[in-house]
Amino acid sequence: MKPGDLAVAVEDLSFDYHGHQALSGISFSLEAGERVALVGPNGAGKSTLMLHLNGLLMGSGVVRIHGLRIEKSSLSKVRQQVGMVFPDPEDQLFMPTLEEDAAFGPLNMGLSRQQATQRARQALATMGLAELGERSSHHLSDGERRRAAIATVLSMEPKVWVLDEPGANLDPKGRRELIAVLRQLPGTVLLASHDMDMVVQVCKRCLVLDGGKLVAQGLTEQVLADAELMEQHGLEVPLRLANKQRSETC
Amino acid sequence: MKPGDLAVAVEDLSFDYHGHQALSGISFSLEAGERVALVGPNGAGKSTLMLHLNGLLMGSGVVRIHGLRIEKSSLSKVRQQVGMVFPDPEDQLFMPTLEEDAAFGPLNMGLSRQQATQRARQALATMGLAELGERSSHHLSDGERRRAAIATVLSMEPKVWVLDEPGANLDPKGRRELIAVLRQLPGTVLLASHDMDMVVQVCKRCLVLDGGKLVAQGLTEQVLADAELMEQHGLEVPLRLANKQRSETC
Amino acid sequence: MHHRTVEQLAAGAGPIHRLDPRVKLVTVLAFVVGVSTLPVVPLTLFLWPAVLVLSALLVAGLPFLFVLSRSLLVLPFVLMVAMFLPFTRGPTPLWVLPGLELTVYQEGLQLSLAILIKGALALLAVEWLVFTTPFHRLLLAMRAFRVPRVIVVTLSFLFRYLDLLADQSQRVRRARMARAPGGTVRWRLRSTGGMIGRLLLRALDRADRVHQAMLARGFDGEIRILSCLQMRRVDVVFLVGAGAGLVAVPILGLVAGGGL
Amino acid sequence: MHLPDGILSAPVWIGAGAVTAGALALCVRRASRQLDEQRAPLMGVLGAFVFAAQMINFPVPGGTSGHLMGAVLLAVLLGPAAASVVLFCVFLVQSLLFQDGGITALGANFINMGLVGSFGGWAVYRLLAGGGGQARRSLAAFVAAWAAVEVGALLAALQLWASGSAPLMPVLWTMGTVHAFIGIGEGLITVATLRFLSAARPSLLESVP
Repeated sequence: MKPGDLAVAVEDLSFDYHGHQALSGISFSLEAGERVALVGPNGAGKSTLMLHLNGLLMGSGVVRIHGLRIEKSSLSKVRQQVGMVFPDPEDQLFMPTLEEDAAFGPLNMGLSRQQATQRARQALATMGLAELGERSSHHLSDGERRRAAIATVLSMEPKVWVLDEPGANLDPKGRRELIAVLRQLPGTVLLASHDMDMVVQVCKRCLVLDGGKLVAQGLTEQVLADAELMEQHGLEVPLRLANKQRSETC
Repeated sequence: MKPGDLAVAVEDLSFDYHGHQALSGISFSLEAGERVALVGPNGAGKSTLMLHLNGLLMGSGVVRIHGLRIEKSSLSKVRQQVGMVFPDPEDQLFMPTLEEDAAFGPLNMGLSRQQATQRARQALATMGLAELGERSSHHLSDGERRRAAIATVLSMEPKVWVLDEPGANLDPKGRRELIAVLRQLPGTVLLASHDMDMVVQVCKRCLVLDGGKLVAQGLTEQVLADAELMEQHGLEVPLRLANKQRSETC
Repeated sequence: MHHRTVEQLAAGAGPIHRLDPRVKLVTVLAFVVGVSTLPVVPLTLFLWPAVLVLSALLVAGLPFLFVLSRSLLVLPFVLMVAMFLPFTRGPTPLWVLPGLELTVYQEGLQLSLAILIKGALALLAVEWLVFTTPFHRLLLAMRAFRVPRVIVVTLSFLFRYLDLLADQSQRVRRARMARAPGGTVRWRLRSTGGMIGRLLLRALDRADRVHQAMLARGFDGEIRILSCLQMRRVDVVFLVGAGAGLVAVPILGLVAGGGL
Repeated sequence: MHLPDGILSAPVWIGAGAVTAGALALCVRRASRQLDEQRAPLMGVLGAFVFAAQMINFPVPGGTSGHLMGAVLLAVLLGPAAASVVLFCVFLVQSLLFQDGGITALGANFINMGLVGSFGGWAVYRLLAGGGGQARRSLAAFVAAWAAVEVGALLAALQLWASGSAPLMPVLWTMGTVHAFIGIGEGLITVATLRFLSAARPSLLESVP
């Protein structure tokens, strides 16, 4: 397969953080349109890996986004293609109003004010926040804030989505809404989450990271159902899969 | 039953927050040694209710801890008996080292330095942090930090534990360890959590709060299995219970 | 916190709320400068500015009593500083406090009253401004007036993260209170240092994460925004009207100062 | 101790305003160079931190309760120029949104509580701390923070006197005494915070520009 067919291609990526080997020899790829999960215990290096996918960190090795190699000169192009959603939405909503937040990316991409406004409004509307454009983020509920953070990226119309723990601190309703949103994101998706049941519902394929190394990958239903593997890496078999096995044996 | 037999007795508690009725007419009680969950959507008033249980907030109505009514004059006694664990462990760890953090409560209770140090070390050891007493909480993993926050309360040997979302942001392993810790806490426990499966594993009884009102209470397995009730209050039937029903029908 | 009330009021949609923030900012600055430079006597000089600011507050539809009560904030300071004046600035004695051998002088009393009135009027004008203008609109006005970008950007982030950090601070204080029914001074100090220190570390981490989130969306050092200000006819009309009203303030001052 | 509008005479507040404008222009240029635009959020978030830190009270010997003003702390962390810019923004927000301090008095307030603390306090700290150990640095921080508060208060007193709003000796004496106590609180909190930081993240205090 030509590398151009891949949305994300990571080859032998290593990263050293203050003398600590945070990532070592990571290689994997995502096909365009795939939805893939990244799981692993805290401190496994998931966030570090994700920051490499739009050049916020740069280690040794090669990362390509739709064939374009990430390096200093390609950064601004890469960042138009890769949308990052961070664990704490408050970090991502830094402008005075939601509409300004959602327009921040488009304006940096060089769109005109008018185009940016349109993109921002559309993204907010898609996330069910059409009425709240003039609000500041601290008047939102946790679930709204989470969707607003996604809208700020959606407005850039990225081809690749990288989401780091987007489900943290949501109540069951907010979590359900988020899962519905994640299942409908356009493009390629890489999702890091501790919520194994969310992973099962959103991602077909799954990468397991531990100690900075890729220790397993494969179909979510198979990888996460492997009780021994999960135990070994401080994870757990999601109840949804445990159920299934039980129903099958019963 | 005499009120003295109850660990926590709340009678007709209401609280008005800037003209918004945050709690209205709440009454319930916990028997000594009980483990009870408090569930409800974000904004239901769970945290507000919990802050009333050691007098950090005071609304109208009566709250008694082991028969002692919470009022200005009884605050210091109440706070020795009621241990609070807050959602963000960072809020709770503010001393330069973990050992000092764990000794903070005991010293404030008037124990000697020697006694306080002993209590602190014991609490850290119980939480599996014996080796880390000299560290600052900044250098801990999320799971360790969570257990450290619990150790700072454990060292006060409270009779009643009030825990607000202690499972937020933990990875599956940290979550499992936390569940084990929660099941072994000495004394009476009130646990607020969005993690319905954690609730099922820790608490026999359960209170449902929504819009500042107590809308249901009863055995966890019954209350949380009530799909209609859960739906109505933005919650969801935990998979563990859904399983059970399925196995029963199958 | 108080600034949440400010924000709520500022989010209103009355005619004054909709005025161009540049017009409001200039008007208030001119008013405050004018009032601060008015001479002290006669006190009747302050009648006209008082009428101006009170009617502006009425037109804006702000909760009158709340606004007035906020303006009493000047009292403690002025009382503390200006309490000496009536007894020390002469020469015209008004009366002698019986039993204390203290003479109250007319000039001193007038001066302290004038200070009080000036402070209160300026406060009312500032309240009118911030209670009818969302903070980010004020920042747009500052941008338009070429306030250095570092300052505008700093103000913007300051306001954005004020609540968040204030909430954090409140939660830390609560967590301490929950475990600290008593405590020695030394102990309290050590914990205060820890609380503030940790708050600072968290703020620094927050700044790093926000910066990353900005970079991820293509930030290149320039903050681009959608909003732009446009003068409408009503803004010009207001500016002219307010200007005419304000010109009267220094003229009155000159007239009185020159003894005409 | 934020001076309100109306208490300073025109020559005094205009003079102070001019000094502020000049100093600020230099600080802005230096701060923009030091913390290039790439770190735009840092100064704003630290400004918010000053508000949050001021909510944490500490009882001062003498009956009042002090809170951190933070000028010396910020200057030690960011360098005096960037600290001054942050403090100016803090005072501006305090006078606009909290009606604490006047608009015409902004210049005087910034000099008394911002410039004196960030440049003066920082210089005192540097001078006394030298390359010394923990104890010496703590002493230096205490003296710097105390002196910043005291000198700022005396300056305010002089401005009031020059404005004809207060007689010289009583106002010097009152402001001086009250702030000698407040300064103790400021000094103690500054030291306690720096000690915590040097334990928790020593790299912070080594990289001072």
